[in-house]
This record gives sequence, C-alpha cells and structure tokens, in this order.
Amino acid sequence: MKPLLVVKDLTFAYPGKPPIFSGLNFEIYAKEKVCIIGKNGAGKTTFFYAIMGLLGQLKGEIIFEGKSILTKEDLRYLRQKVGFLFQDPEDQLFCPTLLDDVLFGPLNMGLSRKEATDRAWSVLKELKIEDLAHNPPYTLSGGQKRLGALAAILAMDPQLLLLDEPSSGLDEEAANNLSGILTHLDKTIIMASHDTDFAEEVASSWYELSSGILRPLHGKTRVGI
Amino acid sequence: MKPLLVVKDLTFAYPGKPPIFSGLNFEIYAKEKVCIIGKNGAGKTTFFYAIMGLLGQLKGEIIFEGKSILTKEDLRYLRQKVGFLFQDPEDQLFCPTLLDDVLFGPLNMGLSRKEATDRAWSVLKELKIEDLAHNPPYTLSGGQKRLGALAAILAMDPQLLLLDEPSSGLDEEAANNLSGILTHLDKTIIMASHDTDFAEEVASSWYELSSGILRPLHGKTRVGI
Amino acid sequence: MHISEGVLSLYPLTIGAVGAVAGIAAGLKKMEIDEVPRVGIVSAALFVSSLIHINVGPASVHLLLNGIGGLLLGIKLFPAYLVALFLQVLLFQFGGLAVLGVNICTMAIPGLVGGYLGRCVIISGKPPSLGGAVAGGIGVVLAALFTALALAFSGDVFLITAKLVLLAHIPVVILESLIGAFIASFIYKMMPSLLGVDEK
Amino acid sequence: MGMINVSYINYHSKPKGSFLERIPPYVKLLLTFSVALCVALLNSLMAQIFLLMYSIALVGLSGVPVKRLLKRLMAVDGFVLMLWLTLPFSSEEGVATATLITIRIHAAVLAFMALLQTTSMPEILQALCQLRFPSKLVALLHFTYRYIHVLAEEASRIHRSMALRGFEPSLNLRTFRAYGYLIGMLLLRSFARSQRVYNAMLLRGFNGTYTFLTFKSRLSRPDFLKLAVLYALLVGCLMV
Ligand SMILES: Nc1ncnc2c1ncn2[C@@H]1O[C@H](COP(=O)(O)OP(=O)(O)OP(=O)(O)O)[C@@H](O)[C@H]1O
Ligand SMILES: Nc1ncnc2c1ncn2[C@@H]1O[C@H](COP(=O)(O)OP(=O)(O)OP(=O)(O)O)[C@@H](O)[C@H]1O
Ligand SMILES: [Mg+2]
Ligand SMILES: [Mg+2]
Repeated sequence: MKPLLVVKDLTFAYPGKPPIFSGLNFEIYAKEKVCIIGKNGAGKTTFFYAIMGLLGQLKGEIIFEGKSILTKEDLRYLRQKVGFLFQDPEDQLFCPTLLDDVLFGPLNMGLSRKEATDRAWSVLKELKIEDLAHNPPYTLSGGQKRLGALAAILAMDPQLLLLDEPSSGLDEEAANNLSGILTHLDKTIIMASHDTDFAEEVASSWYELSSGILRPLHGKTRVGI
Repeated sequence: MKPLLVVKDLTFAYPGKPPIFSGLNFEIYAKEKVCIIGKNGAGKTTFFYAIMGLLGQLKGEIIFEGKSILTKEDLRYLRQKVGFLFQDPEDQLFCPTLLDDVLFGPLNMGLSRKEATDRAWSVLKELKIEDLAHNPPYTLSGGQKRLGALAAILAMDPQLLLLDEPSSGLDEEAANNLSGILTHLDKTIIMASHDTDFAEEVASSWYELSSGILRPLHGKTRVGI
Repeated sequence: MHISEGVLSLYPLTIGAVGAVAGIAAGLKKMEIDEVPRVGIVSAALFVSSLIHINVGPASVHLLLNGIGGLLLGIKLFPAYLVALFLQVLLFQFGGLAVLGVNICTMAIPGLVGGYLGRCVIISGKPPSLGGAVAGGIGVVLAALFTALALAFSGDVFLITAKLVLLAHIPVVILESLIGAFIASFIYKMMPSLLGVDEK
Repeated sequence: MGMINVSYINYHSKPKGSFLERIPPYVKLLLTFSVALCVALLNSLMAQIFLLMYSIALVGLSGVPVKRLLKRLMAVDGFVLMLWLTLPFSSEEGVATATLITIRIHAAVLAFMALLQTTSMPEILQALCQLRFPSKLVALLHFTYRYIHVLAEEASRIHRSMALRGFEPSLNLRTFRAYGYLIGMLLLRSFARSQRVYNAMLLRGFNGTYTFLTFKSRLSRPDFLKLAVLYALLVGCLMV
C-alpha cells in the first residue's frame, strides 16, 4: 500500500529568519492517526501551512495519493481532500450563521444548494451541534466554535484531517467529546498538540518536531518532552 | 484573620441572556492559591470581570480587605491592588515597547519616573525577560507575551492576582517556567484553568463554577470534571 | 487613493490643508479620550481591509472603504484618516506630507457624506444592505471626483489624468457598493449598535 | 490572490548606527516636513534638481539598504509611468511638467526613506509629543499602528481559511459576499478587541493621560554641526 501523504525533503524559512525546516521527511498511511509535538515556535503550524500550499515558494515535494502536487489544479484537489482545523477556530468561522459557514465549502466545490444543505445538516448532526445552526458563530463558546469549525471542514468530506491544537481552550467535557468524535472518525489524522492526555486518546503514533526535522517517537520516550 | 476578598450573593446576566451567576458566594484569604474550573461558558472570565468592576451594574457585594467596594475611589484602590491577567495577552500589551507597558501602571499610580523605572526593571528581571524590554510587544512569542503581560501587572505590586487561563497555548517548557514563577510568588492567586496539570502545580484548593455558583472541591473529587 | 507629493499646485494644497485641519479639530473634539482605542483599532481594521486586493477580471482593485468608515466613525473619520495616511507615508512612502491635507479631504469628506446618507437609509427602515451600498458607492464616487478636481485645479496639463481617474473608478464604485452592502448587512445582523442603530 | 503580506508592514527594523539614525526624532520630522514643502512648492527645475541631490545625500547619510530603496522606487514609478503616458499628450508643457514631477516625486520618496526609515515608531510618537501634537492624536496613531499587525494577521488567517474551503475569487455575487463577510468579521472582532484593550488600560490605572514615551536622545557637537549644515543646505535651495 502506498502512503496517503508524503512530505519529502521539505526546506523552508520565513524571509529574514533562520530556517524552520531543513530537509524534513514525513509520511502517513490512510487511517493512521498521528500526533506531532514540539515547542512553541518549532514550526508545527508552519508544517501544516506547507502541506496545504499556503507558504508560496518552498523547497521539497508534497505527494498526495501518490501524485506530486505541482499545478494549481493539483493544489485545488489537495485542498478539497485535506481538511485543516486552525489553531484558532475564530479565524475559520466568518459567516453570519454557523449553517452558512458549513455551507461555504460545499457550495464552493460546486455542489447544488440542496446537496450542500443536506450534507451540512448531516455533519452538524454527527457532531451534535445542529441546535446551533442558526446562531452567529461569535456567540458560541470556545468548544462550540471548535466543533463548528470542524463541521465546516468535514462538510467538504476530506480524507485527511490536519488538526492544529484541537483541544486548546476546551473544558474537559468538550475535550472528551471531541476526542471521542475524532477517535471514531473514519479519517486519517495528523494533529499538533501540547495536550498529551488528549492526544493520547486519539493518536497511535507520535513525532517530535525540533531543529527543522520530524523524528518519530517510540513508546514511552515521548513522556517528559 | 479576615478574608482578603469576599464575593457575596453575586447575581448577573448579560442583557437578553439567562443569568450567569445566581447568588454566588466566594472568599479567599491572603496567600491562598486557588483554581476555578468550569465548562466553557460557565462564566469564569465573567467572574473576574465582576470582581474588577468591569460589568457595570450587578447585584451583590464585593468586599476587599474588609471594605465593601461602593464608590469610584474604592474601585480605583481595588484595581491597584488586584492584578488581572487576561485570557489573551495581546489585549494587555498596548504600548510601543514592553518597557513602556510595564511602566504604564506604576506611572498612572503616581510613582515618579525614577521609582517606576526601578520597579519595572526589577519585575522584568524577576521574570527573566529584561532582554526583551525594548522590543515592541507584537514581536514577542506567545509565551513571552504572557510573561510580559504578567510583568505589567506585577509592576503595580498587587496583592491578589486573577489569572485567566495562564497556561493556554504555552509549550511544556514555558508552562513549567510560568508555574515555577507563580508557585514562588508571594501573592494571593485565583486562577481559572482547563489545564489540570498546570493548575495542580500552583493551586492548593479548587472550586467548580457551574449553574451560577462556585462550589469548593475537596481532595480528589475534582478529578474527572 | 492618494496623490503623490510634488504633483499638485499651491492652491489645492492650501484648501486641502485648511479643510483637513478643520475636520481633524472637529473630530478630535468629538472623540472622548476613552474612545481612542476604539477609533484606533477600527481605523487599523480599515487600513488593513484596504490592503486586500480583489481580482476583477484581469485587474486587481483595492477597496477604499471610506463610506463604511464614515458609517462607523462619523466625524472621527478625519483623525482616523490622518493617522492611516500618515502611516502610509511612514511604511510605504505613499502619498506625502505636504499633500496629506488633500489626501485626507478626498477620503474623509466623501466617507462622511456617504456614511451619513447610508445611516439615513438604514434608520428609515430600508434594508441595511441598501444603506451599505449607498455609503460605499457614494464614498468612492465623491473620492474620485475630489481627486480629479484637485488635479484639474493644478493645471490644464492634468485634465486627461483627471478624466482617467474618474474612468478608472467606475468599476471600483460598483465593487464597493456591492461589498459595502454585504458588510453592512453582516454587521447589522451581528452587532447593530456598531452602525449607530438599535436592534429592531 | 488577495492575500495581505504582513511582513510588508513591519517597521521596527531600522538601520543602526548611521548619522540620521542618531539625530533627535523631532528634528528629523521637522526636516522631513521642510523638504516635503520645498518639493511641493518650488517650481523651478533647478531648485528641484538641487532637492533631488539633497535627498540622495540624505540617503547616503541614512544607511538605508539600497535594495529596499530600489524596491520602493519601483512601486512609485508605476505612477510616474502613468504620468508620462498621459501628460505629454495634454498640452505643450506636458513633457516639461512630467519631467519636473518625476524629479519631485523621486526627491520626496528618497527624503522620506532616508529620514523616516531611520526613525522607529516609538521615536516618532515621542517626536510628535515634543512638537505638541494633541495627545489624543498621538495615542490614536499609536493604537492604529499597534493593532495593524494583529488585524492583518487575523485577516490573512480568515482569508486562508476561505481559500482552503475552495473559495476562488471571480466576478460573482458569492465572491463579493465572501469579501463582505471577511471585512465585516474583521471590523466586528476589532471592535470587541478595542473593548478589551480599553478594559486593560482601565485596570492599570488609566486616567486620561497617555504617558508611555521613554526614549531619550542627545546630540553630540559634531552631529549638531552636521545638522546645521543640512538645514543651511535646504535654505540654500530656496535661493537657487
Ligand atoms: N508569517 C510569519 N512570518 C515570519 N515568521 C513567522 C510567521 N509565522 C510564524 N513565524 C515564525 O516561525 C516560527 C514557527 O512558527 P509556528 O507558528 O509554525 O510554530 P508552532 O510550532 O505552531 O508554535 P505554537 O506551539 O506556539 O503554535 C516561529 O518562530 C514564528 O515566530
Ligand atoms: N459581552 C458579552 N455579551 C453577551 N454575552 C456574553 C458576553 N461575554 C460572554 N458572554 C456569554 O457569557 C457566558 C460566560 O462567558 P465567559 O467568557 O465568562 O465563560 P468562561 O467560563 O470564561 O468560558 P471559557 O472557558 O470558554 O473561557 C457565555 O455563554 C458567553 O457566551
Ligand atoms: Mg502553532
Ligand atoms: Mg474565559
């Protein structure tokens, strides 16, 4: 079986700053759930940006479903198939109501209003937030916002989810609820988290991002990092 | 000995919403360090606003150092003696440089430039961020911003600290550094946190905020909430 | 929209400076000291939004948003533009110091008028999106007109340039009214108090 | 795509150690304004050529990297090009006017770069205070500047999230609606933020006076002499 996503020899630096990645390699197979840990500023968020093609020019190769991402068309396909949950869900909810937000992606993909609406409701129900559909997103609580942003992404039916600190700011109940949802979700997941308890629930393997490369962590060695 | 702060029969609702507090009572003695937990939207941040007099009209009584806060004069005194660390430090650093930010409070309290500057530097040194003094706040990292905001508050030499999710978004090293500082700080502390590992380091007793009242948690019962 | 340093003649420069000083003085008088963070942050938001480039066919247009600014800030739009345009000189060397007055007037007066009319529309009970469209559209129309006038007053050589300025802004007017409509209805839904009208 | 480049509005990195970097900010601000007035008001070609050379000399004293300089000039030269495409066809003096304006614009931009890029934002705020600008205005400038970065980053994150959900700008209503939401959201959130910032100020004892300016600079004698020469030269251009 081929890996779902391969990142090869990734090298990148923000202008005028020391390099964040220097020849980073990574691969993930379908249905795997991995967690990336690393210090503040290690580059976890930047790594996700790189995969999503948000950094502009970078050295290295991103291979999705065995195909190297080269053209704009490839990138559009990748962005449809990979859902990215931001560190701050606030940035991901920009429509007047949550339902509008969940509809935004499917409509852009060219679905009809009817299909898009059906899909939106089924996702909202899956995450048990259908009651909130008509609320303006900024009146939602932290946990509700996170679930709302997740719904907006799942509505595009991605195969791979990139989750940037999905549990930050959530209370224990919301965090448990979310980890339950993620564990049972039939998707491939890469997440970045400082919250080891949460990540342990969801992830089966671990990587550490430091000094520009991703290193797999085995067994218990990750404790204390 | 009298408690340092007493909150009596606090009742409050945001306009057009169900009440957040309904007859809440709370007291804390000098040098105590307590942690408040509660779900997203339970009202932890609002509780801090209430103590600091930022909510406008509310029912109930705030008693600081045995004196009920009634006049504007009382409120000014309380605001000098109680330091409030916001959930988002970005909102708390609004001056051209970090040093200006740390000076802002002391100068407003009427200290001379010389005294204020001495105090600012000693706080910056205590938190080990004196190298950053001349940096504009927006160039700081998340953890540095948090420490910077803390410095700005400590420079006013408050007796009581209200900390709203002080560890959120920090990596383990930064969080450990902060919890070390807070543990050794000779102040009274009330903090709200979802991060139980962090809070355990700092706090000695626990309260849960739910359905409008604060309930003390004893021993291990808090686990699992 | 801004005119570079060294283009205009003494006459428009003087009128612009006098108008700007008067507007700024009025705005500062109206602005309480505790409103400063709010006006500053809204002005930053307008500054940032006007850096967003929107692709219209082959061309890339950037919004002025002076009408929406007028809707939100009223007369305080003058100090807000002083600051925003001064920052443009500092950061990008766009515009200049001697023409600052003209540039402030060409943005703030139209914004003020557009915002005022837009608010009238909303208060009279018509849909807020119509108010936003009025504010956005009139803001741009007048701003283009003022810029063209300032150029025309600086000498006959600038007549063609002035006409070009007017022509170039026709698509911007349409774009800005459309986006203004969406902005206003968005804000009206979420926080009507920002538009100076109460809920219901 | 309509992304906002945030690094573009960075302003805290100024060249270190040059003469212009050392002289007091308020003097620089006054000099900038004087140059701007001369550029705008003097009509003789000779005077403008003199001013252009004066600005080039200022650039030499400033230590601003040539690369940055050229980048800025390129941005301005788009406008100059437009003038050259229109003015010569408007009247007989068209070419002469276009030449004059080209020189003026370059003189102004070079002088602004030399004088303003060597002054940090805190110094500019301090200078405005020393020049007795109303404190409300200085504070307003400060707040606008302080939160431009925060908001620009917010805007580009929202924009990114729109791109990731398949948004591609084109000429249709859906595009305009999306931009309307983006800007509306930005305004709404900045309003909420301004409330929190004001609260933070209140809690630190804010009582209506802004007192946050800590910079000091002192002029050495040789520097003072150089400065006098700079001013004398500028007066000289009035005589040309
Ligand atoms: N747009 C940008 N321009 C320049 N530097 C940036 C930019 N965004 C991030 N950086 C820098 O790149 C580094 C990596 O940032 P990144 O956000 O990827 O870290 P992170 O691992 O996600 O950290 P955290 O745990 O705090 O979320 C940091 O040093 C940061 O300051
Ligand atoms: N300015 C406001 N206007 C109206 N409602 C508000 C306002 N601020 C907060 N609320 C509501 O009040 C409730 C309590 O909010 P608060 O921020 O105090 O919760 P919290 O316990 O701090 O939550 P979190 O753990 O997410 O920080 C929430 O339901 C929130 O939606
Ligand atoms: Mg991150
Ligand atoms: Mg809170």
